[in-house]
Amino acid sequence: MLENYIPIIVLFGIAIVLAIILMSLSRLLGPYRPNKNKLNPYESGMDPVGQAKERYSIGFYLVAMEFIVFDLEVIFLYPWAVGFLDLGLEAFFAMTIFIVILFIGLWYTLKIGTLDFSMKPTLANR
Amino acid sequence: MDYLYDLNTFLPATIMAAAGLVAILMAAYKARIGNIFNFTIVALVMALAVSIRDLFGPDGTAFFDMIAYGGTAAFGAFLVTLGTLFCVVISRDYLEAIDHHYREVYAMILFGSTGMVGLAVSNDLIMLFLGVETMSICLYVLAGLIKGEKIGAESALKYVLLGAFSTGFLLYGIALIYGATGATSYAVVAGAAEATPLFLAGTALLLVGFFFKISAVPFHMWTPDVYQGTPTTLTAYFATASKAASFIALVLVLSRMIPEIEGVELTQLLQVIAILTMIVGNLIALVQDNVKRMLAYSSIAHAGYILVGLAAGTPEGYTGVLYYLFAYTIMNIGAFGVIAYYERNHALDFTDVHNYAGLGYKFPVMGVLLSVFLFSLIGIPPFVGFLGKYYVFAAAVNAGLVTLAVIGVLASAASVFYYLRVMVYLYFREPHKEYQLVRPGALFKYSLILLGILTLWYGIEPIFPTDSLIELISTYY
Amino acid sequence: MVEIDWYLALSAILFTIGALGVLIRRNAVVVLMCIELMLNAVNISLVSFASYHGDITGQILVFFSLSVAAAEAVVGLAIIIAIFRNNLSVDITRINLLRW
Amino acid sequence: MDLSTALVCLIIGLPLAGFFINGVLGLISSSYRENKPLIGTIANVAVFAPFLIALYLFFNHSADASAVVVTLFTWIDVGTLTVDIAYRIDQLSLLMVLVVTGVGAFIHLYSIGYMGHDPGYWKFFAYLNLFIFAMLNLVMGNNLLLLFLGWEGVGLCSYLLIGFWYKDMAKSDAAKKAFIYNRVGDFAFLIGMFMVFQTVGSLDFDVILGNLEAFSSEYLFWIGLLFFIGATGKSAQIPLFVWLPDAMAGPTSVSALIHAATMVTSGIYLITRLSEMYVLSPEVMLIVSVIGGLTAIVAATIALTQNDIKRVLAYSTVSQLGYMFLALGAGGFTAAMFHVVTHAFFKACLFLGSGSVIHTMEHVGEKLKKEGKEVDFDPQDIRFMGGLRKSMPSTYKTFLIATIAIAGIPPLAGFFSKDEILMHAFSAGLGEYAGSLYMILWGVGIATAFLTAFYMFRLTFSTFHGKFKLPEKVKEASGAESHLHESPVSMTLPLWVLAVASVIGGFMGIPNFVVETFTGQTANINLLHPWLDTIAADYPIVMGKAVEWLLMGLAVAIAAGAVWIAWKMYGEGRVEESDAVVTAKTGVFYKVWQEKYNFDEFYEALVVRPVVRFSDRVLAVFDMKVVDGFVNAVGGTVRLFGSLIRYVQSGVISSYALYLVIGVILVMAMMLS
Repeated sequence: MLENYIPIIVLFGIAIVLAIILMSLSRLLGPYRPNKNKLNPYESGMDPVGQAKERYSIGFYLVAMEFIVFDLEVIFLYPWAVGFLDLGLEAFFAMTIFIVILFIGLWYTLKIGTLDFSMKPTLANR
Repeated sequence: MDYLYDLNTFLPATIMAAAGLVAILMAAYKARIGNIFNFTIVALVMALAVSIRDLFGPDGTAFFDMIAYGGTAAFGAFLVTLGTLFCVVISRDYLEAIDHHYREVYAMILFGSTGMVGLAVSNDLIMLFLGVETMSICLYVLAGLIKGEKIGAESALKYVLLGAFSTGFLLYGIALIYGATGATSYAVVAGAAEATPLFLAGTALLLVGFFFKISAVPFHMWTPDVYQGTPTTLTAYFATASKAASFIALVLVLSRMIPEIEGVELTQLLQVIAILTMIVGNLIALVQDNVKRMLAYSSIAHAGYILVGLAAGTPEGYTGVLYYLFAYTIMNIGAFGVIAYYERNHALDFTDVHNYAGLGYKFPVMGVLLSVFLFSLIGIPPFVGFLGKYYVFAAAVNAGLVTLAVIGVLASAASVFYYLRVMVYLYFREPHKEYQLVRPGALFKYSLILLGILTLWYGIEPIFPTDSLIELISTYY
Repeated sequence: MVEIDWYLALSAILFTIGALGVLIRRNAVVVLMCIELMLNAVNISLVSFASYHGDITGQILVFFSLSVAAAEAVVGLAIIIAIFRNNLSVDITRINLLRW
Repeated sequence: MDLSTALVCLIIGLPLAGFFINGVLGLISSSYRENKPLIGTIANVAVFAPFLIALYLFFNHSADASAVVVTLFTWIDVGTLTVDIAYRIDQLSLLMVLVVTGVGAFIHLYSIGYMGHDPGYWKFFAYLNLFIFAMLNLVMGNNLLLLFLGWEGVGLCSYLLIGFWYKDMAKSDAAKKAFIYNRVGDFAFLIGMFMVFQTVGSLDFDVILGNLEAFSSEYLFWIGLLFFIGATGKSAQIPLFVWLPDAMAGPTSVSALIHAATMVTSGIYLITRLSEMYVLSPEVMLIVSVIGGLTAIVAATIALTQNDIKRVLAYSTVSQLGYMFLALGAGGFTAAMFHVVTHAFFKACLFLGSGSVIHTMEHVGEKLKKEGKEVDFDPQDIRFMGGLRKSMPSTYKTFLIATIAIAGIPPLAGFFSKDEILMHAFSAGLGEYAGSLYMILWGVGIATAFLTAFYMFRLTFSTFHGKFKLPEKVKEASGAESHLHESPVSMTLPLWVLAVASVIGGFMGIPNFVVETFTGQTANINLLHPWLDTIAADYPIVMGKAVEWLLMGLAVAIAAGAVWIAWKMYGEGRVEESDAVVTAKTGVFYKVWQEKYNFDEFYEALVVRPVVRFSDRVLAVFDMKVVDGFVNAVGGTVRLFGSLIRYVQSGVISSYALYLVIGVILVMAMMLS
C-alpha cells in the first residue's frame, strides 16, 4: 500500500522541476532590468544588507544560541524521566554521563565568559 | 556487564570523546596549548593502538546493533584514527605560524574524529546520522577557524549551509527507508525491504547524503571553496579522515543493507557518478593555479576513482576501496603537510603555484617529499597510490565494467599534467624572489618523512607487508 | 483518523518549500531557517511513519534530528555572525570570494 | 635463503646500496657532500666486498660444476613471457664478475685521489657504483632481458660519466654521441631478442641454448647478426666505433673502467655466452671475424697518428677489441675471453697511468697560472711531455710494463692471449670454410700486432723519455719541470697492482703444447680452457706443434722488431721529428689515418646532415603545424573544457545548492527508472 505514495514523490519531483523551469523561464523571457531596489530582497521589511549601527548586542545571539542547545538537549531527559523506573540503573548511569557531558559544555562557556556581558567573549588564547 | 563489553568494542571513539572533554576543560582553564597538544597526541596514540588491536579482533555488532565492530568497521576506525593523528601532528607548527593556534582546535578535532569513527562503524541508520552530524558540526567549526580573513568565514558558511542542506536529504532518505521497512538497523532493513518506489527513493536520498560528504559530482561544489578557505592542515583532515569515514560507512551500507534486496541495482548509478566525478574533478584541476584548490579538485577526482571500486560492487572492489582509502590518507596528508610547510613560511595565500618556483632546492627534504606524494597521487609505481588505483580498476574490470576502468585510467593519465606542473615549478623554474625558509620542526618533519616512507613502503609490493594488509582487508568480505 | 498520506504529503510539501527557499533566498539567516524547515518536515514524516508502524524508532530519530538541527543552527548562526562582522552583509550571493 | 643466494644478493646489492647511499644523501645533504672520506669509503667498500665474495665463489666453484641459478623473484609475468630476476653463477659469469669487481675496485681506489678536488665527488662515486651494479646485472643475468637491462644500465652510466663535466659543451656532446651510437646497436639487440623469444618462448639462457635445434638456419643467421650488431655498438666495432675515442672526454678513471676494461667487452661476453648458437652459423662467424680484423687494423693505424695520450689509448682499445672479435669469429671464444681478461689488466693500467700523467700536467698548468704566467696548453698532448720518467718513476715503470704486455713480448700477459688469437685465426685459415679469408685475417692480425707494438712504444717513449718539452714549446713555461711530481699512493697503488697483474695474468693461459713439446706427454698447464670448456664452443686447433712454435716465434719477432724500430725513432722522445719521418714514408696513407678514415665525416654527410636538414625543413614544419597543432588541440580542448566547467563554480551558495538539487533529481531518476 506504500506504493500509493508514488504520486507524492512524483508531485515532489514535479514541484522542484516546475520551480526550476519557472525561474529559468522568467529570467529568459521577461525583461531583465535590475536596479538596486529591485534586487533588494523583500525580507519582511528588514534590509538584508544591514548597517553596523543596527546590530543587536552580541550577547543577544549568544544567549539565544546557548538556549537552543541546552533547551533541546533536555528532550532526551523526558523519555528517560517517563520510563525512569523501568529502565533501571544502567540507564541512570547513561543519563548521568549525558548530563555530565552537557555540564562540561556549559562549564566551558561559562569559563570563557560567553555569559558575562560586560566583557567581550572571545576564543583568545595567548 | 554488557555495557562495558560494548564500550570495549567502541573504545577508540570512546577514548577520543573522553579526551575531547578533557581537552575542552583544559581549554576552559587556559592550559598551555603545548600541553593540550601533547595530551591530544597521547590520547590519539592510545586510540590508534586500540584500533590496531581491533583490526585483528573478532567482528560483530554492539549497542543493540547500533554499531559494528571488527572487519571493515575496525579498519574504518583505524584509518580515521591514523589520519587524525597525523593531521594533529602536522597542525601544531602550522597553526602556530599562521597565528591561529586556538586551544579549542584539538577538542574539536577529537570530537570530530569521534563522530567519524561513529560513522565508520555505524550499523544502523540512526548511528549513521549521528556520526555524520557529529563529524560535520565539528568540521563546520574548524572550517571557520581563520578569523579576520574573509575567506575563512566564507568557507565555513558555505560548508554549514550546504552541509545542512544535504543533511536534510540524508535525513529524508533515512525517513523514507524507515517508512518502507519499519526499521533502521541495516540487517533488519535488508531483511524487510522490497524494491518499492518508497524504498528506492529513500535509498537515493541516502546516497545523495553520502555523495555530498564524499564530494562526488554534482554534489562536490562546496569542496574546493571549503578546502581553500580552511587552514591547510585541517584541510588535510577534511580530505582524508572525514572522507575515509564517509566512504567506509558507504561501503558498509552498500555491502550490508542493499545487496540482499532484489531489484535494487546501484551499479548504473554509481558508474555514472564515478565517471562524472573523475572527469569533472580532473578537468577543473587542470586549470587551477592555487595548489590547495588543485588538491581539492584532485580529491574530488580521487573520490571518483574510489567510486569505481564501489561500482564494481564485488568483495574485490570493496577491498580495493579500503586499500585506496588507506593509500589516499597517507599520501594526501603528506602532500597537504608539505604545502602547509611552504605556507607557514610566508602567508596564508602562498599557495599559488607560481610561488613554488625553485622551492624544491630550498629545503630539499620537503621538495623530495612533495614529489613523492605527488607521484603517488598520480599513481606511478612504486608508490602506494599506484596499488590503490590498480586494485579498484582491476576490480572494475573483473566485474565487467571495462569502460569505466578505461575512463578511469584516461582520467588519471590527464591528472599527470597538473601534478607534474607543481614539480616543474619546484625544480625547473627560477625563483622570482628569494625566500628564506624556516627549518621545519622535528616532529613535523619526521612525521612527514614517515608518511613518505609509508607511501613508498606500501607501494613496493612483493617484498613488504602490503600483501598482508590486503589479505587482512579481504578477509572482511 | 487522518490517513498517513496526508502527513506525508504535508511533509513533502514543507520539505520542498524549504529546499526552494534555500535555492532562492539570499539572506543567510533565512536560508538557515529554510534548512530547519526541511529538517522539521522530515520529522513529520518520521513521526507519522513511527505511528504507522507502531514502532518507536522513528520518534527516537526525531529527538536526535531535533538536537542535531539545533546544534547545526547554532554553529550556522555563529558563522553568520562572523561573516557579518567581516562583510557587513549576510547576502549569500555576495559571499563569493572563493570560486572557480 | 641459502648461502649462494645471500652472496649473490650481496654482490648485486652492495653496489646498488652504495649508489643509493651516496646518491640520496649527497642529493639532500650538503654537509654529506663535503664528507669526502666517508663517500669514498662507502663507494669503495661497495665494490671491494663484492670482489672478495666473488673470489670466494670462484674458489668454491669447480671447473666442471654446473651453473647455479639464484632466482630472487619473478619480475615480469605477462602471458607466456615470464622473466625472473635470476642470477647465474657459472664459470663464465664468475670470470667476468672477477674482472669487473677486481679492476673496478682498484679503479675506485684510484678515483679517490684522482677526483679528490672535484665538486661532483659524491655524484661521481654514485655513478660508478651504479655502473658496477648494472655491469654485474649484465654479466650475471640469467636471461636476455636482465642482460639487456644491464646492457642499457651500463650505457646510461657511460652516458652520465662521459658527460660528467657536462658544462663543457664538447663533453656533453661526446656523451650524447656515445648514447646515440649505442642506441643503434641496442635496437638490433632488441629485435634479436624478440626473434629468440618468438622461437623458443623464453629468454633464459638455459632454455635458449638447450633448444638450439628449434632455430631454423635463417633465424640463426639473423639472430646472430643482430646480436653482433648490438655488440658492435657497445664494443665499438666498425661501423659504430666512432663514439669511443670521443668518450675520452670523461674522467680518466671512467675511461679505464668503462671504456677499456669492462663495458666495452660486454659484446664479447654476449657472443661467448651464446657461442653454441654462433658456431651453428659459420656465415655470421666469418662476418664477426672480418669486422673484428678490419676494426683492429683500422684503429691501429689511426692510433699511430694521434697525439692525445688518451686518444691513442682509446684507438688502441678499439683495435684490441677488434682482435677479440677476430678471435670470436675464428672460433676462439676462450681465447677472446682470455684477451678480455689480460686486456682489462694492462689497458686499465695504461689508462690509469695516463690519468696520473694528465693529473700532473694539469697540476703544472695550475701552478704556472698561479705564478702569473700566461700558459695555455693541452695537458693530454704528448708533444708537450717527455722525460717524465725521472719525476714519475712509479707511473713510468707501470706504464712501461703494461706497454710491453700489450705489445706482446713474452712472457707478459698480452703475449699469450694475442698469440692464441692469432693461432685460432691461422687454424681457421686451414679450415674448409672460407679458409683463404681467414688466412688474410691472420695476416691482418700480424700486421696489427706490429702496429700495436710500434704505436704503444711511440706513446711510452714520447711521454716518459727524452726531455720535458713543455718549457721549450710554450713560452713562459720555463721552470715547469720543477712542478712535476709523482701522484699520491692511492693512485700509484692500483697502478702497481694492475702492472703485476699484467705481468702474471698470462700464465693462466699458457698453451699446452709449450710443455707438451718438452715432456712429450699430454699436459694440462692451461687453466682457462678447462675452466670455460662447458660454455665456450671453441673450434679445435689443428696444427702440428712445429707450426705452432713457428707462429709463436714469428709473433715475437714481429713485436720485437716493432719495439726496436720504435726505440730507434722515438727513444729520445723526439715525437714530431720522427712523426715527420713516418709521414714521409707512408705518404698518402698517413693522411688517411690522421683523418681517421673520415668515418665521422662520412656519418656526418650520410646521416647527420640529411637528418638535420630533413628535420629542419620538413619535421620542424610538421612538428610545428601538425604535431604541435594536434597536441595543442587536444590539450587545449581539455583545458578549454576545464576553463569552461570551472565557471560553473560561481562561488554563490544558491547555485551550489541548485546543482545539488539537480543531482538529487538525477539520482532519483536513475534509482526509480
